[in-house]
Amino acid sequence: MTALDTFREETRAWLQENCPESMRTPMPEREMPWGGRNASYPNPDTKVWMDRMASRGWTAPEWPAEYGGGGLSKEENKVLQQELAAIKARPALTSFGLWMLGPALLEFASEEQKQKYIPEIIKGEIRWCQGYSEPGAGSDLAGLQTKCEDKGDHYLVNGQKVWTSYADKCDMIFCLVRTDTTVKHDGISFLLIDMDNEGVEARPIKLISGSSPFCETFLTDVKVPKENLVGELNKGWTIAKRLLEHERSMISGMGMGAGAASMGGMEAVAKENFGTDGEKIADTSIRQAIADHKMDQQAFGLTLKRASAEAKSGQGMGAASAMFKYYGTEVNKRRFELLLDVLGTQALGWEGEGFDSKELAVTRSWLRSKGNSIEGGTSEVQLNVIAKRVLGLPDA
Amino acid sequence: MTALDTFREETRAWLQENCPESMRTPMPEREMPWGGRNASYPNPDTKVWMDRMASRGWTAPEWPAEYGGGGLSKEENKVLQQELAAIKARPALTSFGLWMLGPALLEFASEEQKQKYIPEIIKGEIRWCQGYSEPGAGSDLAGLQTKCEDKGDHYLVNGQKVWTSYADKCDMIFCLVRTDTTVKHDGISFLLIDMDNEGVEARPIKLISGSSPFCETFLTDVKVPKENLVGELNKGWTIAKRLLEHERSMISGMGMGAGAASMGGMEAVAKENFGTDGEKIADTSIRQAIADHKMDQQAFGLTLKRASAEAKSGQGMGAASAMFKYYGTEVNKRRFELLLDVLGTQALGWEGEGFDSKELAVTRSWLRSKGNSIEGGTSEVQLNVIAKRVLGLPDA
Amino acid sequence: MALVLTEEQTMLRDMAKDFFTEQVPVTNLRKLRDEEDDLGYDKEVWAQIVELGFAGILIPEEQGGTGFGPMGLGIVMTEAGRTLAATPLYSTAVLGAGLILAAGSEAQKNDLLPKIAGGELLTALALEETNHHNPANVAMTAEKSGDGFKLSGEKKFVIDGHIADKLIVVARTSGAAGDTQGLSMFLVDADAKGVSITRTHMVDSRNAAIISLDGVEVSADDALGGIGAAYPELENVLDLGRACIAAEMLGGAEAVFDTTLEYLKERKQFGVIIGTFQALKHRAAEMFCEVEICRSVVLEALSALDERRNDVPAVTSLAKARVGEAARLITNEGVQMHGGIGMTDAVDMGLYLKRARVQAQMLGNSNFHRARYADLGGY
Amino acid sequence: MALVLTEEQTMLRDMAKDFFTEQVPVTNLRKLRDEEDDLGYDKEVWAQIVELGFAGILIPEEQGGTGFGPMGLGIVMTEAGRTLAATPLYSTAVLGAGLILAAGSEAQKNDLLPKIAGGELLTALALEETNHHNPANVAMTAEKSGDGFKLSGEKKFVIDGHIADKLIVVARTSGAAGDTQGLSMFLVDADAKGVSITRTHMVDSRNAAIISLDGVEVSADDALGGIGAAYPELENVLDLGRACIAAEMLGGAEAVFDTTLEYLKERKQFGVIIGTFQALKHRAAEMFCEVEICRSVVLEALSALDERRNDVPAVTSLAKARVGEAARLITNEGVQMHGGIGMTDAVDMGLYLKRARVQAQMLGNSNFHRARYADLGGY
Repeated sequence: MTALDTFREETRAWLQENCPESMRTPMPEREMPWGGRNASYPNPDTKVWMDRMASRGWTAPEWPAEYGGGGLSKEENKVLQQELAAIKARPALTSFGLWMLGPALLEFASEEQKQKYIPEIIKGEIRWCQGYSEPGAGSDLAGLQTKCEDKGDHYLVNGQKVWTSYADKCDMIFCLVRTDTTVKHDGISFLLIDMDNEGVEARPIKLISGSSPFCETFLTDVKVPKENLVGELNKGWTIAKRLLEHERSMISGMGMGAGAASMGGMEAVAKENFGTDGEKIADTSIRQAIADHKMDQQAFGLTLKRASAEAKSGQGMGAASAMFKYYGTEVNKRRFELLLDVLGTQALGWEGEGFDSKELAVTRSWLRSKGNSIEGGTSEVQLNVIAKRVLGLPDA
Repeated sequence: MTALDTFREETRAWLQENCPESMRTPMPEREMPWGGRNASYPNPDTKVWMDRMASRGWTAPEWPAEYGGGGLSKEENKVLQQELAAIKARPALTSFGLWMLGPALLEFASEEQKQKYIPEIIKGEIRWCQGYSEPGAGSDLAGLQTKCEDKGDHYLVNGQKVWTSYADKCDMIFCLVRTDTTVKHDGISFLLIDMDNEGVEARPIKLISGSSPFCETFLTDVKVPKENLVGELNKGWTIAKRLLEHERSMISGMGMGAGAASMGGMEAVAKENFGTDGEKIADTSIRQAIADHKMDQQAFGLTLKRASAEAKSGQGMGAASAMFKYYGTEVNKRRFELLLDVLGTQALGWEGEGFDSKELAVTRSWLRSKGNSIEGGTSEVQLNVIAKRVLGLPDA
Repeated sequence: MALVLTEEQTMLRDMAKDFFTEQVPVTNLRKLRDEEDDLGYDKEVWAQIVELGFAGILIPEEQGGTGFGPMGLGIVMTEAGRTLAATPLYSTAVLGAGLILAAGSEAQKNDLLPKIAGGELLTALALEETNHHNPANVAMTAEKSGDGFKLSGEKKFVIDGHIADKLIVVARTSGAAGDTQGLSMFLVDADAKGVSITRTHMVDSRNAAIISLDGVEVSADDALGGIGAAYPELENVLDLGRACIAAEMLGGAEAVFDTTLEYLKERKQFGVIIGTFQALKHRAAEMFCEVEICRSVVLEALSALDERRNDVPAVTSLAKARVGEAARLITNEGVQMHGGIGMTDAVDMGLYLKRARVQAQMLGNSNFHRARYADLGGY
Repeated sequence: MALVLTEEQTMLRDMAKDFFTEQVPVTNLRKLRDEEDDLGYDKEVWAQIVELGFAGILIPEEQGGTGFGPMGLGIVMTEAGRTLAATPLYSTAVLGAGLILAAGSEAQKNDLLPKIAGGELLTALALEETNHHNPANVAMTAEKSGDGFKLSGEKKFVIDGHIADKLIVVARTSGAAGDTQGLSMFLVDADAKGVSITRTHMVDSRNAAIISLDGVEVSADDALGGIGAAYPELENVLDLGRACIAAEMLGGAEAVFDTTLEYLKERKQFGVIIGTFQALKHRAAEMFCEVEICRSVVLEALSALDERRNDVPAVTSLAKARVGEAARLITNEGVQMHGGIGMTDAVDMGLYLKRARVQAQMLGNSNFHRARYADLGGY
């Protein structure tokens, strides 16, 4: 029996004993384990499960044990994930600290900062949000203007962030701020700010699809201790770039499966709405449009698979993330437009009577899909990236 | 009876007497009355008709009588055209001299030049071609490099023109040449060159659709008399702009009716290829694609009509020619792609057995249609023009 | 063919534009929505519309209207569309007045048309029974009962159904769903016994209703037009409705295009105005072409209706389908080109996007009208 | 699933790429065309192809082939497509070898496959009878006559029909045009009595033939596969053919894309490289995405064939339709982005454009395959 087999047996046994039964059921959104100072636990098992996993560092299995991480090897982590999947365990902790900030701190932060923040993240004690975009800095993120002045014993921050997810529920924010106004990329720093500070205010943003986790975050004369700077002064862009790559790959995979799935697929919806001719959807042009779209989806899925196979074999498709972000979000938007055509007036409800929850979800998802080609780098930016980095087309 | 009525009666009588019977029949391409020094007349009536009409100046009805033109008013010319149409008379003279050069000479040339060239054009004695584009100057026409040096008693011209229609059959060419290399638009002059000169060579261009009237024209140490300069030195761009507007409006109307017309229309072709379900084309998706396309065509036709109605009522659509050039040529290209789908393999012949002449014409026209969105200003240039002149979007 | 407005029509347009811009801007719709207004329209605004003569714009002067005809009505709808004005114009001034004019008896005309023109009567057409427009696909029954009829069945997507005083109900006196024969129209009071009305909240913050009729009794006098023979007149008025929705959609598309163009000239990224980016320029130029094309087809459809031409069905299908697709493109581009703020509810792009999709489905989407256009073309 | 080439396959690709680039560049096709070559292919080149083992690439080693399977064949077709190589690969190495392998008796295999691999035998599939691909739509009759059959009818669009030594004729032994039952395949010598072959000159400067059979006598031994039961095996091999044409189209699209991209980096107008214009950049980026998508679907179709998976029909339809549309876009953009010179015969863009449209029609265009994909999806 190999060491890995032993690890698997021990893990299985531990999970069997420690994962509460209710944590092996599908997770409603309100039970998501975001953690944080003000976390509430509608299901107390959520907290139990989080604490038990955190105690072994398994909320961050591959992070170093010295900061409270699991210290597992890649192989061991794979085993852990397989065993978690086998019992359909919910995630013990969902957190921007785990996904985004932690890896950045491990790479760029000082020893003191790591000792302070990493364990908190692993235990889910602090809920983090990210403050990048600004009203005037969307696609051109590096054009950000949130001013950070050196006041001797502290920094003074003034400005506004947008698209800060869950800012109204978070304890701290990791931010890009401008520390030098005479240069662009080289005048940006990476700063950690406590949301309880005076002068920090988060307001939820309503989207065209309804309420959203996004906020506007206003920073007015916010005093920040100087030890909250991560990395060197004016070198924040390096950290930002690392984090953005990660974000882009998260979005391109987003929502690809949603839509008519809950209704048995677009084909089934079309059969119901247009009738059938034998097995076929009676309206041939709708049928062809659906086939055309499903081809795009299958082709895109195959391309994702191919990219991953190529990455494994070391061939690499090159700047593939821009292509996937672009193509994936555009296909997704087309899918919802088509679904609207198929569902007819039943896809046009907003709330209340006359529409079932699946239909209302389609409407909202259709509207939300419009944002996919904007957030995480617009389609236009992705095309620019492909043209420049992949195709080598020159700048003007 | 008004003067115009009298004119109509006289005209009708004169045409009745002077238009040869064979000139009232449809004109085969080889009998087109291009005129010129080396013209041949497979049908001798062509020459008779040309000479008779020229003798009255009616090959150029509205041009001043002092240069041999008809000297007619707009209203009289309208009457003349109606009477010509009534007897289905062929044009007496087809000529770039009439369409393009003549109006430019009347506006920009010296009195001597007018007296020399205008009568020749009206009589069809000289066949003209136009030399604008160069291999390196397509969309950027003003980037032309054909060098014209002042050698004291003559100009010396060196360079190459492309897309000179019928250059291999013409007597003279009107050309844009570079007379100042230190500036762009203000270094261009408008020059008339005899094709019989030493150093002038025209080679026909074969297109993807087969042979074409276009030529490459090489100018090598060509000596040109100084009196052949039209307008001021370095002011040729003004003349060129006037001529180009005219060319653009000619192309956007081009070939819109062609395609499946000879086969009874695309619908009839589709019925033949896909069968019918009652009156309907049996393949619904082809049917919808055809309807979609015919809607585009009808909508475009209505927009042309509206523009002309607005122009008459003085409202004006503004820079409309760019829109029509763009939209018209793109619709035309889509139409041929659709027609190929409908005709299947019968639209894929090149020559010889297995395809009838109508089918072969579709194939060639499909290929030729690809050039419509390039010649006379590419689609990209038209979009630039709309963005700048109509929408007022700023330059970078 | 009148592809250019007359002087009188131009004046009407300017008047309508001023009115909607100043009195019924988009904030009016936002207010109705955010205050969860029970009616979904503003009685004040409607009174002003009546005052301006727009409620009776189709109705001859002798019956209290202004008699501007379909072109005049379309002009007003375009301007209403520019500001997303939520009014009963479509349900009452277009469909209600249109159907009574087309099919009503003299008595019905003399009774009802002055009330519509005077703002005393709101109507709603209860036609659709499935998710997709199909005017012959009516299963609601009108059973002979004494001298009158008993109506039973369910209607959906009845625009302004919950505010109408009178419903115009399409029901079947014979035949089966799908037949064009056997359809009849009845005027039914909204508060008649057996009528139950459920307001639905649509994505465009406008409203529609589900209406069920359970043995509702109507007299023979309540029939609008001949029994069993409603289809031809209904179709004619539906074409009027289609042209008017196309006109309204055009107004929305124009507003989105104008706003987006302004934004392209204003918004800076990477230190430059984003309108200098050639890719956006070309897309803006393409939208411009689409708007121009849409103007032509809408004018043509309205002219055809004005002139009672034979090609009314074909050109209204052309207008509805062509503008529907253009509005889809333009509203999508409007959101995308505005970037992140285009996704927020604070900016109007989303409101136009939502309205455009509802308009696209009203009285037949592009797919329906492409098929109809082909049918009418004999292929 | 093998979406990445193995080392062996990569070597094969490199070998094929070198061969076609160096020995069969586009000038080879131009020469055949301009010299109005009677055969329409170059015997020298074919000899080299045979030498390299490509003619027998599907054929097992024991029968003289190289046994690389569908993936290997597709790889070679892609490279052939890049240079528009006019060879009998498709008619003989794909369809001929494929059909004999799938349906042939041991005797037929042992007789014919070594000849194909050895370059001694060219074949052509005589299937189509109408303007649009439809493998069941066969009216040609095969009437029982003694121990054999008599074939009568007309075939069109028979690729390489006039150079083939043996025709594989699909004829009907029972049923009516449209039935999948009752189809049979026969091996017919091109010079058999009653066969008349008319070469047609296609827009892509390749050739096809119209072939009429007037009571052509064949023996029972000439049947390829079971009498009346040819359809399933035929369809399997047609899927191989579809995947291989998709692969060839992909090669052409890649070549056009590469050439156009180079041109964008080179060509100057208005004093700048036109590849700096953002609108062209975005369109180039979109083409790049299309090429990548096409690579995936072609690899998937070939893998499915290699692995004899159940989803072969669906993924070959996916590949044929998806690459067909991408090739249409890319060849159109190739001409447009080259501007005027793209329209001249002197530049290769037009040759790729023409070839792409012929490939699009071979064994079913996008419309056909979208419908088939939907059928297979059960909707």
